[in-house]
Amino acid sequence: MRVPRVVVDVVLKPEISDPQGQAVLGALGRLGHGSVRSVRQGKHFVLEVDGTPDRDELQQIAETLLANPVIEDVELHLPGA
Amino acid sequence: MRVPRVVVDVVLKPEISDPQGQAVLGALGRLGHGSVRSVRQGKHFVLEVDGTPDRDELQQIAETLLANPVIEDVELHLPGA
Amino acid sequence: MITVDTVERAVGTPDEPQPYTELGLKDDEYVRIRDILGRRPTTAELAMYSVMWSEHCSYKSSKVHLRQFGDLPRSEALLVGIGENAGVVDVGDGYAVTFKVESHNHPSYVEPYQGAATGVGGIVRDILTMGARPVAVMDSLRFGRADAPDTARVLPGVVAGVGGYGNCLGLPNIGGELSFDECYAGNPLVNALCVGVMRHEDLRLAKAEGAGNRVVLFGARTGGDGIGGVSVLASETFADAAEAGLSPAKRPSVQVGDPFTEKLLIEACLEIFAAGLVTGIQDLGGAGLSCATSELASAGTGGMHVDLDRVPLRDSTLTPAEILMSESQERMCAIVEPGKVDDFLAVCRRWDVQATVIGEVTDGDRLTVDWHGERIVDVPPRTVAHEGPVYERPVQRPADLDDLRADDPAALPRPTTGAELTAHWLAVVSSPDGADKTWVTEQYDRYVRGNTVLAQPDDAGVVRIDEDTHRGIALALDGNARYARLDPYAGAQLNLAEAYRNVAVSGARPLAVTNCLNFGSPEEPAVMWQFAEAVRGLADGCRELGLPVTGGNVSLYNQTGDVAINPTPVIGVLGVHDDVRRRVPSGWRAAGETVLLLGETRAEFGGSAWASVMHGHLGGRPPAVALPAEKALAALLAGLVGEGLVTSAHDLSDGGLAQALAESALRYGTGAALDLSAVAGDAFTALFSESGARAVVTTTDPGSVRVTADWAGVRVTELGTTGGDALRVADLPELPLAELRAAWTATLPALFGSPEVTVGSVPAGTVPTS
Amino acid sequence: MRIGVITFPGSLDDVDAARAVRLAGGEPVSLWHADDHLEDVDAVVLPGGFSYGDYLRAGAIAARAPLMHSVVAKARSGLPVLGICNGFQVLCEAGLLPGALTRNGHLHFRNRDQALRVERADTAWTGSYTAGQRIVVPVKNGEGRYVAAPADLDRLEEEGRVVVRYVEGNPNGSLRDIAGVTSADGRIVGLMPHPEHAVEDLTGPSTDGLGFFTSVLTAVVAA
Ligand SMILES: Nc1ncnc2c1ncn2[C@@H]1O[C@H](COP(=O)(O)OP(=O)(O)O)[C@@H](O)[C@H]1O
Ligand SMILES: [Mg+2]
Repeated sequence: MRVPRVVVDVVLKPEISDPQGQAVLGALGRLGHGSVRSVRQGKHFVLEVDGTPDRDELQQIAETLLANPVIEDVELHLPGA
Repeated sequence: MRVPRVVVDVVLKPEISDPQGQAVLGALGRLGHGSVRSVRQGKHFVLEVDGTPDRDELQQIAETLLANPVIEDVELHLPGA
Repeated sequence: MITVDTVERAVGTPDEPQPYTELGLKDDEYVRIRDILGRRPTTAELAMYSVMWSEHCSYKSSKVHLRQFGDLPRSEALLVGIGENAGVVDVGDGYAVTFKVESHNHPSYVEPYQGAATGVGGIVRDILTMGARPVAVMDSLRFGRADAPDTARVLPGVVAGVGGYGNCLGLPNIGGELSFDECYAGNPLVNALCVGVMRHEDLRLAKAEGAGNRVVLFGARTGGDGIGGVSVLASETFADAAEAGLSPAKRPSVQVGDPFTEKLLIEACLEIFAAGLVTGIQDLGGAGLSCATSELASAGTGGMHVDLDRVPLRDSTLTPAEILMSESQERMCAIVEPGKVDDFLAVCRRWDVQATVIGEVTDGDRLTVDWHGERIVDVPPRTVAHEGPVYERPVQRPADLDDLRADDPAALPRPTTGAELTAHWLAVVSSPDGADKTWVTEQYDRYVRGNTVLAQPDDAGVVRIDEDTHRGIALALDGNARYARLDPYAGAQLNLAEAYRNVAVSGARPLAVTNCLNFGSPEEPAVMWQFAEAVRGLADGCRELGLPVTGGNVSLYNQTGDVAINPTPVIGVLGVHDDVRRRVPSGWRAAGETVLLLGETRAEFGGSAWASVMHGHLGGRPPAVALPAEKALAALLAGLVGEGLVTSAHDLSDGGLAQALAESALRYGTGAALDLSAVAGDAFTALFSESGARAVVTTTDPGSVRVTADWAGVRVTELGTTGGDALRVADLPELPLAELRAAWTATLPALFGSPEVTVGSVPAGTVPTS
Repeated sequence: MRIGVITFPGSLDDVDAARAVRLAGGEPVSLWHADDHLEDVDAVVLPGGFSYGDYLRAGAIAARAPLMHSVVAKARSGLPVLGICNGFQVLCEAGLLPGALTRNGHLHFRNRDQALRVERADTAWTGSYTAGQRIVVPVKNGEGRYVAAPADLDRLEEEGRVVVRYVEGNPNGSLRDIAGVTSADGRIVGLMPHPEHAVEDLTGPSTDGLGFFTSVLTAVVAA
């Protein structure tokens, strides 16, 4: 049986500055990839869950543990959703 | 006009150990979220590109700059794909 | 459509209601602004006045007290005193040193990693602004109870933030403090110090002179950072924008640090200084552009014009008022002669630092700001920067002080048997305040730049500043808040004395003082009394020790609910080493050396570590302040170290002799056989009293040390001889170093050891990790 | 003997590396990442630090700097190159050395005085040591955990390309306690510990690190 995989992407809130993304953008420019206009860098979590994933529980995990709600937003991707 | 957004997820190859994911898993266990069986942590990039994204160029960016092929795999998500 | 509130509009709409209360201005302050301008302020002007007249920027409650520092006798070493970004002292051979400590308490509670990181970033820019190369940092940290869940949230993030930023800048961390007390539960203290070195001729001041000179903004782009609290302005100005379907981004109250950009800023600035390309320079810290432009103009000839549209933005929805208030990090503002602008910009390009001419110095005495060709600010800059409100706040001795002082620790049960004494010894040494701090310090780079001669766990940080002459500096940072709670006047002096002593035991000559005064609400007369007493104590203490106060920082409103923190004056002392090769460490290296205690031991337990650890007790009187004795001890130590008569020296402070002996033995794993009976009438007093003006030294020539000490009028008590792998104290069970070390090192890892605790407190965007 | 020390944006221990070269008797030459061509130098040191903030991956962006093209080309034909900490990360990212440096197992930056065993005393950078010698130099990193696929690790061991190994405790979880590795020809060496911080009694835990910088002077003469 396949174990359900839940993906959580954590991204900086749009108003928060992102030095990491800036550094990548700068490198892309120097390497000749001028068509990339902006880069934001976040975290990507892949969780394997026993049984049927419980959306509320996962949402809570994502918002309280995986992300820092002061500066980050989360996107939860449940399997088959 | 909306600028096309390209998402690149970078994940550690399965054989590379992931202390960050382990740490999250440990914390989840202690907080009573026993149903989560494994956690892997990767990076999530959101790129805004001028014009139509060029898949080959983006694939190259993803594989040679955003990820280190020695330890990481990439997943490229083009808009509308 | 965005309605911009221009000067013209302000003149035409004198009665338009303005949200000044929400911005923290009092009725009379608002009236004063109207009087100064002869009309109502524009929204942008209101923004500027409100941030610049805040407690944080204007020192309106503390100013009347801080004047005492300026009244201290002028020291020969002092090149620049209070009032500039940081004070500057002459350390000899044409070198000048600038140093300052600053708080970032509240931001570190909200977002520990970023709050602490940007605290380091801010103080480093202050030092850079003086023309100096920053060469080291220190941090003084205070948290709630060590075992409180919230401390487990805040502390790891703060430590990672201090380390993350400082390490990435390439500044060695050479010391600091870590302590815990319930009173900091909702209000941790994060104070960061930076020290910089320059040649005398490199000194730069923050002023704008020479009409026609350009105003250059350089470094990071401006975003909405740090203005979350004043979103009232955004909503106001954007009423129309919202109708038009443009929604302004939410304004974050948290600032995110970018140490990489700051490192580039440092290198670019130093190159710019070396090439003589600036006439004045100012960092952007609290109050951002409002502060930098008004301070530069006010300190100079007075006139400046800025075209705000030229400011490079990260967020195009920012309103002019927000741009003026933004606290985006890693930015600087320079005054550059027109003929040097190209060279200036070229240096910035080389370092990948964005730089933009945003205005110029003008004749006259107005600071004017335009936005899309319309005038939105027209003010006398002095009224914004230097002539803000000043309050003489009421002071009142805290009602509970007499009871607190009457609650003397003499009444507490004491250990009597040897076994009990050893048990208390272990307990004090392994308490969170006494325990090994490696858990924290190993997250900091202490080696970078290759000039660190001493760092934690030694008493002072020592940095070489010249590889040929071996000239160097020593720094210590101390702030015992228990003493200050019992007596803020004496407490400030005791902290001063401790930092002074710490610098002296390294062999350095103490030269100058900085301070960060962390207190509760100034609107509370009892807190204001504590503040006034501490400042008076510090000023009197500095006068007695002959040291200038070169600068510092005041942090008020540190409280949880309506309970203020213990008054916490953190004092930094800078000393100079003519030859750092003579420094001595705090630990014992070799067997067979004589262990001596310098100074008098009296039965003093008020505010002691023993009372706190063993009884959770705070009461009585702090140890007597003995500044003449401190002076004599420091002079003696300088002499002993200079002549190579001692092989180690360690000062006594919290935890008294018990703590000092344990630390000296554990440093290099050398034990000792000791008899403490000549120290005091009883072993308890010998071990746990916290009398000041004391140090433990080791020597191979006790006779000469005795003679020198007698001559200096410092009492010498022989304690025994180094050697072996245990502390063997007469009448006490032997304390094997292995057991002592196990207890001492286990505490912090047991509390914070699991790496999981940092997950979630380290944000995605900003984790430099290598 | 001219030893180049490259400064990337965010390099921090470049002054220290230059000092170590000088104390060893060499002439340090500062090199700038954005230059196209390597000056005439006899060897190159890539110093520690946080190039480009290490925001993407440690060393990733610096490895693509203009000057690195010429470093890679000359290294392939035998120019001695030493990468220290961030420099090691850059060399791995540039493909000059195998494996990768990842986030420390305990997730903290860690600075401590570290005991190492010199496994190979016949590379361009370790000739002044004897094989099996124990030395103490500082480590300080947050992404110092050396990883490679098991087969690659086996091959490195077989070929004797592990130059230094952590002893008396592994500070970051590096596989097989690997602290530094070398290229097949022994001319390129990368290590996480900082020998340039152990060159003076006054400022380091030992002077054990000086050997790296004296070694290359001999190696260049011999070559
Ligand atoms: N506790 C203090 N003791 C002495 N000087 C102080 C103290 N607090 C602030 N100052 C001085 O007041 C001036 C203004 O302080 P501050 O606004 O914090 O400076 P900046 O904005 O440059 O950091 C500085 O010169 C600072 O050194
Ligand atoms: Mg300043």
